[in-house]
Amino acid sequence: MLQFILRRLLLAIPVLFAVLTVSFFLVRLAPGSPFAEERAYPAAVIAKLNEKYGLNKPLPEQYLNYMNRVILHADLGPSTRYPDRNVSDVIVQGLPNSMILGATAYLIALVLGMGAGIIAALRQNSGVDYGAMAAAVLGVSIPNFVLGPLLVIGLSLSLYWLPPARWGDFSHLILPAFTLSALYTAYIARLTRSGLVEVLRSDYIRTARAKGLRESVVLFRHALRGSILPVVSYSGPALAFLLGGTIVVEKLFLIPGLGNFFIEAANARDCFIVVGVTLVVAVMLLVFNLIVDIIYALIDPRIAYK
Amino acid sequence: MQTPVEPAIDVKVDSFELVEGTSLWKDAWRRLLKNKLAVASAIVLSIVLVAVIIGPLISPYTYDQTNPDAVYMPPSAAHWFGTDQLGRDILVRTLVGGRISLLVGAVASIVSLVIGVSYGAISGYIGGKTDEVMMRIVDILYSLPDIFLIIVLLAFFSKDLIILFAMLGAISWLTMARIVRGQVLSLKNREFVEAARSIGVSTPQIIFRHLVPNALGPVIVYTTLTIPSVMLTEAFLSFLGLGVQPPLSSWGTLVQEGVGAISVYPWHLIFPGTMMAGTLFCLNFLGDGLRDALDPQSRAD
Amino acid sequence: MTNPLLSVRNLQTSFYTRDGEVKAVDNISFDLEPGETLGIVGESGSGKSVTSLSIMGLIPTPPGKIKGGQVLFGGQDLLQITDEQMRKIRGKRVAMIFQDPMTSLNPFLRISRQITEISELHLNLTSKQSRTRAIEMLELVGIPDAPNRIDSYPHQFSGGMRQRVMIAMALSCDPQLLIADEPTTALDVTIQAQILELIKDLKARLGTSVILITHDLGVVAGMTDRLGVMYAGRMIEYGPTDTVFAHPAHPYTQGLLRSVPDPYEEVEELYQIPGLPPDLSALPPGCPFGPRCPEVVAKCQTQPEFVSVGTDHKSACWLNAVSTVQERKEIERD
Amino acid sequence: MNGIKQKQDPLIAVRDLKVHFQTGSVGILDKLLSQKQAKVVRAVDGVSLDIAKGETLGLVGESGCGKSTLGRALLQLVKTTSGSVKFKGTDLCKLSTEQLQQTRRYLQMVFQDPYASLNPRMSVGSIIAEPITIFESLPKEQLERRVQDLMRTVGLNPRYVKRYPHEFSGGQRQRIGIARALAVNPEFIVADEPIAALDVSIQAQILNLMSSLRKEFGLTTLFISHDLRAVRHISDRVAVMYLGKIVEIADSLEIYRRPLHPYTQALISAVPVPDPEVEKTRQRIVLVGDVPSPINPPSGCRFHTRCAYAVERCRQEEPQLLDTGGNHMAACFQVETAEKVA
Amino acid sequence: MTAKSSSSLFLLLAALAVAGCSSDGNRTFFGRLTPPKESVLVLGNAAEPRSLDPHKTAGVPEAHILQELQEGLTGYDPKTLAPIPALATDWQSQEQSKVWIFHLRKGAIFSDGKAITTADFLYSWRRIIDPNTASPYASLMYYVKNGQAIADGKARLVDPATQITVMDPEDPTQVFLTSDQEIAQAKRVVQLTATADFVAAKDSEHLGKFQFKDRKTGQFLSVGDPSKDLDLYVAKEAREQAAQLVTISAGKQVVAFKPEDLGISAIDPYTLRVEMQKPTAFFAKMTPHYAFSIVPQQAIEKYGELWTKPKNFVGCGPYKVIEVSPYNQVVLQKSQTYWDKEHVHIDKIVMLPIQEQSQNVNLYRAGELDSIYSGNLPSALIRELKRYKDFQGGPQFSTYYYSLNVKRRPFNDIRVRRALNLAVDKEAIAYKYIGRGELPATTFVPPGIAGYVPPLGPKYDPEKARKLLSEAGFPGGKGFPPITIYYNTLEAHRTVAQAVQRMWKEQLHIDVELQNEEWQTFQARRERRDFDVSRDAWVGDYMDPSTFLDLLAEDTLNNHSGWADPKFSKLMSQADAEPNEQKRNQLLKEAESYLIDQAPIVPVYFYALNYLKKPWVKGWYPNLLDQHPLKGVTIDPDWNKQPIAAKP
Repeated sequence: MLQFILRRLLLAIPVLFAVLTVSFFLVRLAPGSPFAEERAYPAAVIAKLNEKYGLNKPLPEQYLNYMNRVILHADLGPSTRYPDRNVSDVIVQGLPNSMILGATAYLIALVLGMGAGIIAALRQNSGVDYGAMAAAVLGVSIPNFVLGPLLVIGLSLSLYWLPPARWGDFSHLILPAFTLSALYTAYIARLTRSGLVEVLRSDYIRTARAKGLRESVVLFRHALRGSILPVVSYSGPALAFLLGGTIVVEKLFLIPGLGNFFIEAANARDCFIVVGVTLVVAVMLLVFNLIVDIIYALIDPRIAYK
Repeated sequence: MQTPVEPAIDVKVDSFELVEGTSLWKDAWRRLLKNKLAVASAIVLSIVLVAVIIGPLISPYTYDQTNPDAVYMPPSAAHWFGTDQLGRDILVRTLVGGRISLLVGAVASIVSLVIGVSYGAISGYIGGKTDEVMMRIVDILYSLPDIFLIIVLLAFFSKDLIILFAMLGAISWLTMARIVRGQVLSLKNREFVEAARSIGVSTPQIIFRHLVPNALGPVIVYTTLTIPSVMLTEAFLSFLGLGVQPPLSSWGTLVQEGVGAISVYPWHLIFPGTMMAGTLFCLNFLGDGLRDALDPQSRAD
Repeated sequence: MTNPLLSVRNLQTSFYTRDGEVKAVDNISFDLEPGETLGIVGESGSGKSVTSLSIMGLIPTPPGKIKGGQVLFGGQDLLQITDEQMRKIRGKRVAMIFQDPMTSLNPFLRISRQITEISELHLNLTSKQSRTRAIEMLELVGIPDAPNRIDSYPHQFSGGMRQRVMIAMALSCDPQLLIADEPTTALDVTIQAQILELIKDLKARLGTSVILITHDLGVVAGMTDRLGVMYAGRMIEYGPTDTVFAHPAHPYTQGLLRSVPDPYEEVEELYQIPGLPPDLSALPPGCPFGPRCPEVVAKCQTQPEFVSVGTDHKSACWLNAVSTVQERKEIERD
Repeated sequence: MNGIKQKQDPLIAVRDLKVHFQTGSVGILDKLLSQKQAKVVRAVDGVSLDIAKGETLGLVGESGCGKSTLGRALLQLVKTTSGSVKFKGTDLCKLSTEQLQQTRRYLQMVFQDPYASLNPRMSVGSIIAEPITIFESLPKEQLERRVQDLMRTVGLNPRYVKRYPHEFSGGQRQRIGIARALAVNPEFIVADEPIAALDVSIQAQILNLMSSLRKEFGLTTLFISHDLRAVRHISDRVAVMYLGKIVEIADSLEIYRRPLHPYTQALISAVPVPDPEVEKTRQRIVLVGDVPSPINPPSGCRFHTRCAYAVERCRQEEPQLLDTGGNHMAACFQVETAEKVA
Repeated sequence: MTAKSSSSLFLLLAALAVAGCSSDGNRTFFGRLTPPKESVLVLGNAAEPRSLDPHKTAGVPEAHILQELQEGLTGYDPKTLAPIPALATDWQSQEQSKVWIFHLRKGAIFSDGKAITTADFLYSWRRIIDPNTASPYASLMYYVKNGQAIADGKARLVDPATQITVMDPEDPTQVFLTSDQEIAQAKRVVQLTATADFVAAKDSEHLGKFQFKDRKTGQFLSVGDPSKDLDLYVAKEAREQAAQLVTISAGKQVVAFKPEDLGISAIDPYTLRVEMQKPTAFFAKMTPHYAFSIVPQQAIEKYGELWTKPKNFVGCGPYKVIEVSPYNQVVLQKSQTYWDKEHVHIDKIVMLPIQEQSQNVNLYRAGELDSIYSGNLPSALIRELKRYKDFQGGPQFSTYYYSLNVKRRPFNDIRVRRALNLAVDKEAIAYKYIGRGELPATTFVPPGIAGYVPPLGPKYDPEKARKLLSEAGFPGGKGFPPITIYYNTLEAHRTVAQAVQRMWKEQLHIDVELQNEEWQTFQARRERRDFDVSRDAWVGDYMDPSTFLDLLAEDTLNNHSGWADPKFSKLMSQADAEPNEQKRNQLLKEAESYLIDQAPIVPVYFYALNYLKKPWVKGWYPNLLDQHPLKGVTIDPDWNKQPIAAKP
């Protein structure tokens, strides 16, 4: 197992390297300058700024310098837009918030989605099943930039139960987490349902029933493990995207997360931030996929990583 | 006592009329027709399709016809869906928006289909190191943020609508490729593929004649799910201001415009929103129906 | 005659599919005495597995439904009792092992967990006691090094070993009846021999009654006291094993026995039953075997009765009812 | 009869054929991380045999013994590790891809699972026509007639040429598979467990079909099965395989009447006989344990771990396949000594 | 979530959405009315502040924060925006506004206790003009002598023997501005002239420019610098100028302008003398701008870029920063060292970087915001919000216009430009479509400057527009090339663009496409001048027409239309030199009138203030620059117990 993890981590290096390279060139080749402003800077100022951030050099040299800095000095570079910030600051400030939001949303999605999926699977083809699955489809059909404002209007502006935006205490977490979780709840519900339906049809569940076990034992001890495997594998990328900052919800609820940092950086061609945040997302993707594989192995003893 | 070769089909018919077989596709079609929800969804979708094609032609308004004296009018006999901030008819804008959104869905899913299916099938069938490298590339692309790719791609290429749509497809083929690869991996060891190899069928023929048609079930289902997701991505791009250009509208742009003023001019959101959500709803149900129809084991009962 | 342990009377189980009702089990009856082994033989789709699942109350509902009949077990009709009562019988008094030991064991749980949960449930043993019992059981079914291997997962066992585990599980509460549904079909010949010997041995030691379901006439030949042959959801022949093999009454049974190649004799051509097994959703009227029967007569258009053809030997064929040429001509004319 | 066959050049001549698979690719990374070696599955580990023209050779053994791999190796559907497979004197292992492609028309295969071996999206007609279109360019009409003829030959009603595999039963599908194999008039057919997945009442139909086709077309066949009775019935000679090696090979009646290798004896003894009288009286040889893994096959005689007669020599040395006369070969020291004594 | 609960929730929301607004009943105030318990004011600021260094940023949201953190010579009067004493107690102009003298307040200190003297102004003003600082607002310092030369990195030629400047870039008699690099280039030009022909460039991108072509080889030669512009000389005179430069520079020293050359000096620690580049009558009006405020030299030298972090921060304004939480909030706390702290009433200010305009309304309605700066309300809601007492309107010193690219056909034709201008119904846009209180604009400079009477602009006249267009050769729009309006992504821009598109289409029958782009791409396009019509806007920096008109005086980067007219430039420099306020205004009016007539731009509307303010916020007045110095603002918890006569 340890070797497997080590192997995966080593394999991640070229992927991350490629992500860095591709995103660096993309952001540097994209039209627009990091220093374009409503009131244009004089050419001399632009030249100074380019020099300051090393952007006046030929692109390959910029790239080599950047990689040099990242690899040898573990320095992801400065922000070209915020003179007193660098990429590490941005990640340190934004990532925890995004992770709190994403983790909450994921937990909501997991609890609601699996709950709905289990109930739907147990009452297959009943009204409850159809209802839950219709709700799941609704969750997939409503864009979160519509769902968010609707929740805000209902729960914060008419009932004044929850704050409509901002970040701080737990009350600020609820609406955005729910908005964010809708899509994932829907997917998890569908995955759980179809997984469980399939497992409930399997031979070993018949064996468990033939033993005279209670339905609850059949469900929780025997059926659930196998049926959550699709949820587990879905959770890898889902968690990476949820925890890596979600642009729409962070914008909608004024949450100081990585998504907000990222979209502004992308728009402002704040190149090092864009590359840095992309790297974070890529790392999360790799890490969560690895974790998922490990959990997979823990759930399914047939998978032995050597 | 018995002939060594007994006709196995004991239907004694003298005439030699060919019996038309029912291919799995026809079979699936028959099963689909039995699925009420899917059929209802298909009917609603066809109505929507006809409406968006014909509606704007017979409407008394055009989608870009402004009227300073009819700004933000609630629904009325003159404007069934009300008007927007420029006094334009929301009904005709919703229909025109439907054209765009459905077109986005169609073009993008075709692009993602073509790229994803070929890529996945090739990667899965060839396997080994090639597969490893091809999938690593998918991993890398997977970790690059979509919006950023779109901004860059839009900047490099022209802003033609079709190109934008194609681009949406070009960024959503990754999952398709993975699905097809998975299918191909499980199919390529099936005996009929081995049989094809044993009779000397060439590799491209095996991929596109034997493997791809058999992987099409999940592919079609995933495509019906790609369409909504692409439509939502287009809406998201509109949210960022990168979608279709006004005065043309898409459901995404209309919903996005509408949601800002929901508390004052609810019709601006409710009508296009319902159209959009309803269409996505139907597409999802149709996708589910297709999945059940194409994979009878999944819901045999 | 003693009271039979199990008495199935006119059992009818149907599945409702899109193509209509499928009578998977159509009006079958048989008895099983304590300590006896009953073989049920039939091809795929003949309803033999549905019969056993109906007895166990494990028919998935919907689409399946037990439409009628009685399953008297120790005098109690299993079709009339509550789910909770049934649950207490399953695994404790009636146990079952299935065809495919690969898929019938939960791949996610350790063997220990899967065995101990039965004795914990039905015998109210503590976890320690039930573990001891589980090890005993595993040793009983011939799993070497049982105390160490008990905590393995199913995939760490070979097919034959898994089937042994299934048997150990099934027998851990000393059930009165063991239903073995194709227990050796998925196994290799040498392993099949091991498992059959094991079942034989355990039965002799524990006195359990056994229903052995299989498609292989060879398997039942040495294992069973009585034999039922099923075809298209119906029992078409039933009797003491020796009798059925020696004097098969039904043309289908006759055909099956004849179509097995004899290893010691060189024949140019095997006997073959013509045609295909019937589609249960579109059964021909009358005798379901009619279309394939070499001796089919006009009377076969109506369904033959299940009649006695000898001591304890029944068969469902019009030909069995005739003894004279005259009678035979009559049914041919019909 | 046997004598004549031996004088002829065999149609298929296999010499010391080995097919090894690597399980789990081992890359540079793994080598760095651990000194582990890739595990080698010795599926076929040194097999030599001849198949004469027109002969049917039966190949029996339990699952995992390598019999299917051997069959596929003869058709070059798996990569052979070493050794040679000569078809009419040409070593198939040395052919280029194109040459092999051309040779395929003479070498065909019938598969085990009639449900999995037909492309469910193709009609019966196109399935049967596919090999023909690869090797010949026939006008449409002729092609159709050919397909219909083939269907008739295997006992299928040609009216159903446009039907799809799922509309047929298992036995019928197996007929389709046979028709496909026959389509290009092959000289050699490998039938890999063609009856294993069929209903009991259908197995006899297919066996009869195959033996009649063989007569009609003069086919040479390798008939692979785990069902000793069926194999014996259809074959001229029978080879018994255990863990990648052939342990005994003899004429089909001979092998049942006088099995020499303890494994063959056990195999025959394990087959249940549908006769209660026999079953009740006979003493079964029940082998202990399972078939060992082909990844680390036992030393010496591979059967020694389960053999009741194993002696120390069996653990050390590997017995060679030895002719005991009358075309009966076995690889067992006991046989060897018995022969010597005799 | 089950189907039932989710769909009923959905219905509930839809119902609430409609009902939400009318729940207030009497329609006096909007949303929750609970004054803050503590002395904390929460403000909706439009964006994440880029920097708290006044020399590093030019944004409006930053301005709202910066003006509270650092002080300059003067401050804004909260109502009239007139300069009022801050660190300077009084000031005078001399030599017809060529020189300004400021007397500093004695006793003012930084938050770390250091006394404020003229040295701080010398340091700060030199810092902002230093190209190494790269300050976006350096341009405001161009009015001060040598400002632009320093910022542009220019140099002068000095005779090493006499130390006399022989060539000064600011001397109008000299054609050539110099630097080391330019001299090297000039030398190369002279050298090339001997061996190469000077031929017109072929490729379309450099039409009208010339290139050296080697007489022998026929190759195009580089002047020496790889950047392409230097390969191509605008005109033949360049060669003569180069020769002249080579001659003059022989034996001379090239001395670069340094920040120390900025025209400011300390007469004594409390008297500052500022020498202007040219007479600048309105200089005092500019000084409240935060670009002229001082920065703490001691902190900057100690912490570098990081001096703006709250833990390192040193300021001299009424507030100091105690928390910067990106995309979350900036928290200011009353400074105990501020000279006028008695007039600072609120202990804490929380600024929220709210980019989504609807969040402003939501948070305000939920009672989480006390006031919002102008221009941050979603236009779709303004009609509705106007009905509440919270809504504040009024004119703003800012113009919304479209730039026409005069370097492109057909906009090089004045008749086309005029026609396009006349065919835009500005009243419909301002009153009907936007409707936030904007005033239709027919001229460029927004109304409201004391003493300046803008000229009358042309009225909406589609008839005349069609006539002009057909005179220009496009009768009924026939033959008019398809054109594209570019705008950056924002709802209001989209609305205006669609309205204008429709008007041009309807009235002139010309094909107009719309293209929105995200900001950076859009800005890059405008600077490349790669557009036909581009959305544009300008916010005045100080209360003088020149803050608008200067924009078009020369072909600079901010002059997007590319319109450079000698007559206009001349009128502008005349006005600059005119000390008499009235005569100066007259000249400016003449210039604006000419500008409007030439129509390089299509003015659309003058922005209007639109914001929400809770009734307990006092001392916050609407004004043209949307400047609200927080000194003097109070929170009145008993606002509803008093008669609302105090309402502005």
